[in-house]
Amino acid sequence: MAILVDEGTRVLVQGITGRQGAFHTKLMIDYGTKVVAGVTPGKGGLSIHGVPVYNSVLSAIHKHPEINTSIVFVPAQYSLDAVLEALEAGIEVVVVITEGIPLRDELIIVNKARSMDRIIVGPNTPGVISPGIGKVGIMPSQAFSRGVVGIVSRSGTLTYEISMEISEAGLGQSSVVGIGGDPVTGLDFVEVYEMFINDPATKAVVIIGEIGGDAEERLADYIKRSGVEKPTLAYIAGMTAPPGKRMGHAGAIISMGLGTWESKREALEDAGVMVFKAPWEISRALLNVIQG
Amino acid sequence: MAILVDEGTRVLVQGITGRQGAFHTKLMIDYGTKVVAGVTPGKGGLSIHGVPVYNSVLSAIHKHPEINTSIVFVPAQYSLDAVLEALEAGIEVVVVITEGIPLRDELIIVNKARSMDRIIVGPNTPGVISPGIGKVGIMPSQAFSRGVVGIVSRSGTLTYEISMEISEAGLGQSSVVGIGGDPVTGLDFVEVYEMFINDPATKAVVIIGEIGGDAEERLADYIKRSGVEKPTLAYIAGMTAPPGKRMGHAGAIISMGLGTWESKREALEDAGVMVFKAPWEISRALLNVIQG
Amino acid sequence: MKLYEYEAKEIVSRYGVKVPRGFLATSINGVREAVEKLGGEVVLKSQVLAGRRGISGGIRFAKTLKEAEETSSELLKMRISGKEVKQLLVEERVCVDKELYLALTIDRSKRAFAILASTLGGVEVEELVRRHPDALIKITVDPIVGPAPFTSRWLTEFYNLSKDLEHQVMKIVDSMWRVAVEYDAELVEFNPLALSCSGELIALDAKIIIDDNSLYRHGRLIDKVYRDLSDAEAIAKRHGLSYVELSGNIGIICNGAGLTMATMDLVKTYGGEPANFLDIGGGASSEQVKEGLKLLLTNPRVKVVLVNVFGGITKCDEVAEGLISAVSEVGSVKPIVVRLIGTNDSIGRRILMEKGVKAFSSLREAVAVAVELARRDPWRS
Amino acid sequence: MKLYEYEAKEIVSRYGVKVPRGFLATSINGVREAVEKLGGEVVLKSQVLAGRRGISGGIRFAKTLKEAEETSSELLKMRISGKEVKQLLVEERVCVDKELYLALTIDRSKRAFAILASTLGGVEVEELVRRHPDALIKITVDPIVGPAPFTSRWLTEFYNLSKDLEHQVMKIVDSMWRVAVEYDAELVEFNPLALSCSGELIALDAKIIIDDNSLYRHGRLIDKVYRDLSDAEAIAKRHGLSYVELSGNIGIICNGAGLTMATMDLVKTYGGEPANFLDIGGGASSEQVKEGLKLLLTNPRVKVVLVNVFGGITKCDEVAEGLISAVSEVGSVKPIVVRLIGTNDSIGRRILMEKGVKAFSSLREAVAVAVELARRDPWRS
Repeated sequence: MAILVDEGTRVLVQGITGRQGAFHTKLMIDYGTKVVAGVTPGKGGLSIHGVPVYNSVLSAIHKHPEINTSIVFVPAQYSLDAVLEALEAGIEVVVVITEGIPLRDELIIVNKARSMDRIIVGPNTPGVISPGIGKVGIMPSQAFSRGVVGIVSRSGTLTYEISMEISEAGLGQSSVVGIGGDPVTGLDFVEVYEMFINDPATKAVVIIGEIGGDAEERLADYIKRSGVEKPTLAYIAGMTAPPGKRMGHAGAIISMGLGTWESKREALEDAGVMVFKAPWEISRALLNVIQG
Repeated sequence: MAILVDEGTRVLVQGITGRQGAFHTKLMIDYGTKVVAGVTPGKGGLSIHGVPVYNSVLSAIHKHPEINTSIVFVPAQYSLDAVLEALEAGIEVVVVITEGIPLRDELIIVNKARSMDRIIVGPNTPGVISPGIGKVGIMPSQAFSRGVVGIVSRSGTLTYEISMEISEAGLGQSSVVGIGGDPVTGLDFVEVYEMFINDPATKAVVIIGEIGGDAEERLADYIKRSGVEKPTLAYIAGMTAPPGKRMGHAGAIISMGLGTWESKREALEDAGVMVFKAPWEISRALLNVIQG
Repeated sequence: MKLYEYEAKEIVSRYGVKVPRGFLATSINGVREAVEKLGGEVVLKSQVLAGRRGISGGIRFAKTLKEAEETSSELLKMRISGKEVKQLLVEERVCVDKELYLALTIDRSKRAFAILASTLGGVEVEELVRRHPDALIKITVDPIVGPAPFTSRWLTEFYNLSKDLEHQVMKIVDSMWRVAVEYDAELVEFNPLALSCSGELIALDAKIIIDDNSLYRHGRLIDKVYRDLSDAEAIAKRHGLSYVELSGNIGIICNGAGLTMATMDLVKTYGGEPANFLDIGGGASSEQVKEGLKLLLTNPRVKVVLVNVFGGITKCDEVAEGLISAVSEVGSVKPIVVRLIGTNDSIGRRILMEKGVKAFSSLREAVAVAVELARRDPWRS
Repeated sequence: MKLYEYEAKEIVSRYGVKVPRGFLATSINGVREAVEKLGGEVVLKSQVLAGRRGISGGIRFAKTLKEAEETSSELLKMRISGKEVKQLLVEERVCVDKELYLALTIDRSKRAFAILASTLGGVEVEELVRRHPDALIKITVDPIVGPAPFTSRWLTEFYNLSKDLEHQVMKIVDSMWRVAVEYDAELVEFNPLALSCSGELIALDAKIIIDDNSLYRHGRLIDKVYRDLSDAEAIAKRHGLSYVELSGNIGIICNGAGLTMATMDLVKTYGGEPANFLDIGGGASSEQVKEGLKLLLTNPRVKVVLVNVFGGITKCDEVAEGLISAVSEVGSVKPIVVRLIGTNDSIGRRILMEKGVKAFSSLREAVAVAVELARRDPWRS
């Protein structure tokens, strides 16, 4: 078992002829992901690493009705259109890698997907990997190995860092999901966490949060209210970040006094989540928790 | 048990000082419904049949946090605002009696409520009655009696007609829900039908449809796919309605060749629903079905 | 409310949709002027608010001025679906490569506006939907964004047009959306939308239906509501009654749309023919009832009137009063079969009984009697 | 991107929000002209893109021209949160009855814009949110409708204003929404929004933050992005690097926002003080790495640089190349602690080793060494 990406995942790459799109198409295929088609308007008929390219999601879906997932690499100013197109074509999971999408566009796509009961992962996410099964994303495969820890994160490289430690500790990951670094995201911590709770392959969950917003606080609230009991560990980045400054991610900003590291740590600990101050402490603690 | 209106229902009347609002507030109270507050902007401080009036839903909810349901009598041009206000105030079920709301306004409120996981009944509905428990609507109470038949309908008086027959047959109703006569409605047949399926007090369901749109066809499709087994009977009005003409209800129009009586009858019968040609045949058939 | 073709074309062309050059004419003289201004071959299009104008012979071509005059003189004497042809739209004839169907309308099940397109332009949409569903595509429009750019990519592909037309398609779709939003239209339809021989997309026909419920916010349109109604329909509308004329001889008055339709259907099931749909609505006054009944009593086709009222907000005594005064005002001797039940029904029945009218409480009986009365030979009864 | 108060006021007043009469001045002469035009008492407001202007003494009143001249000469020499005061907004002093807080911003959890209001105007918003949450109200804005009429009813009630101000409130809220939509603002804030003695709602202060990601569609604004950046920030931005200056002495370069923050936090946890946040992003070129490192090497406050790269799309050899060329270009002797892991890390380490730099693979070791190096007395090491 795994979440979001599993054996049935069939992938469409939107923006497949771009530098990033083509590069990661190759890496996804190399990892064993079933990439069945790509789209770049005006480039229909080409083939990228053996994957046929179409002019529209409509014609791609028409030829490959098995597509259920799309990964979006198109530039920020075209992402609104690309995601609306994927949703209209009936695609269930849309992973939006693109960084720098205007907030108003994000609000539109994210709310639309929710009202249609579809899933957007991201925007500004490294994607999703279910080690050994497939990846719909851009993360370096070598940091991951098949295992029992579910990871949900707002970050990219920090996630690879922690995942690698977990891999080296021999535990591995069931699935790793980047919810994205923007202020507004399709999936949030709560929703991915719920998926992990319901996934029997996941024995423990690691939350990788950061300052800004209240996604971690809402997760804490959910854990408290629902009383779920899967071991949950967290690392929150940004303890030393000053207020009012964006720390790389559009969403990583303490504004109006909200979204501080301290507030997140308190909320999570209050909900029974172990919060660690160094990334490498997570894998050790996991070993204790899982192997007793 | 009952659906939508039960012992816990606490009602706010929006537009309580209008002729209709005031009149039906009295009738709802007489029926035993817990009407706790009313709103008419600018009329705060008044009292209508003993119900305190507020200037805004905000102040009504502030004073009466137990409110969970609202009934809207405000004129069509103010309904968009009134419903948005009710939703923003956190009200869970909004019953919109008002007829003649512009379609674009309806699309907005209906989609918004759905994305917030709230319920709109209507617009252009007689409301909901759970006989013996309460009513949030304008239907004449004497046509209903507590019992085992769930009714969901696009019509008003035709529903009273059929309900009365069912009452006279000694079966009575668990709940009766008007989904509304407009082309776009908050709840549709499928959703109310599902509620009845899950309601142990409901032994059989009666569908009262009419020409126009595909709400009945979608219900038929749902029944077929889900394979539910509660006895279901239907009456569809408009067998003799000509195409292209609105028959009283904004939604009752055969357009683009869709929404004919024949198409609805076929779809429902194909899904195993008994479709009758005279309203009075329903109660007789129900007696057979329920009492064997 | 439907707009005339020429009105719809005027609106959409203001929003950037290309339409054929044309002029409205109400007389042969007007047609002559138009033809002279246009030059060359013309199309004469009857302006009536009814479908099937083409099949009914209401749209004709003319190669010469003389032909145009002759044809328009015929057209101006025609009736289409019962409506007199009073106005003609005289248009240049466009050289057409391909005829397409394009509409923006409500998708009820998705609770959203949707673009509906077909490669089979010029075909009645009812036929498209029923017989050629595979030649149709539906694309939902996001209410905040409007038609997103992919919409025109999809349509261009689906229509099998060359990619350089994408921009024209986008412009048309965008215009339709703006018209729908700004006019509260529930339908904006181009059938056919033509690809001209010179590679332009031109709306050869245009149809706009405005949402009646929104008319209060469209001052200039609201006056037009009555213009295409029959006298009876106009009277009904003015009194807040819902009225639709049918072809039978049993007049029907009820309260509530569903009950009215059901009563019509029962009449039919019992072998009768309904003459109309007349819904007095909820809580009707005796005045409204009176006006409603008068409409039916003065309709020469109506032989019997069947009144079916389930009192709720509507009070049966008010209904009875209204019925009595209508009969006395009109002085009619047509039989009236009344079924009254619900709020104040016993008072209502008493009022009627005093005038010698028996009111039924059983719907079934009332219908049976009405149908029976309508069946009797008037010269014998 | 933050706009200056005078820019924000110019925008919102175009959308119908009342602001005090005022003029921008960059010199004492300018102030004099402004005071003469305004007449009477004035407010002198330092135009810097930093909060806490009031507390820092950057906002002053003056009763006479002389006082205004003296005060502005002081202000024009000031620094607020490290920013030079170069411009003053000279405004008429408004007689104020009540000070309110009103903002339009993103509610992340509701994924929507929301109006935020408080009766405690003039208080720092951070304090409002944390200490007086009960004096705050939040109202979601529907993305299609914008602020619905109930919004102004609620605000008027909540502010405890008289009902005849509802119309003014609606107008302000509506303007905020239009500004947010048309300028892609993520914040439009009036703090305080004043009820003047003459019963008008006036925005005494105005703040607008534009969503940086949307700047490509706001041609006129995009040029302003660099104007308030320090030299280092401007260089970073131009090279596509995310850079934030902090007050410590350990320079930090990493790839990825989360990893960069985590590295800062670890430095702090190990007893050091980060000098900056510098994220080279994903797939950085050696050129970008070089420019990033140069920024830190040329910053006199930086004593040690800690480089932490987890190669994925980013290639460790590219990083190593960039590091080497930066050092040779700047000719710096500051110690650089490097941790490289992931894609091509062995090549990267080899490149560094050739120049005598040892790269760690353990993050913990790298942090510990960097902190230790920063702690050493420079005169002794």
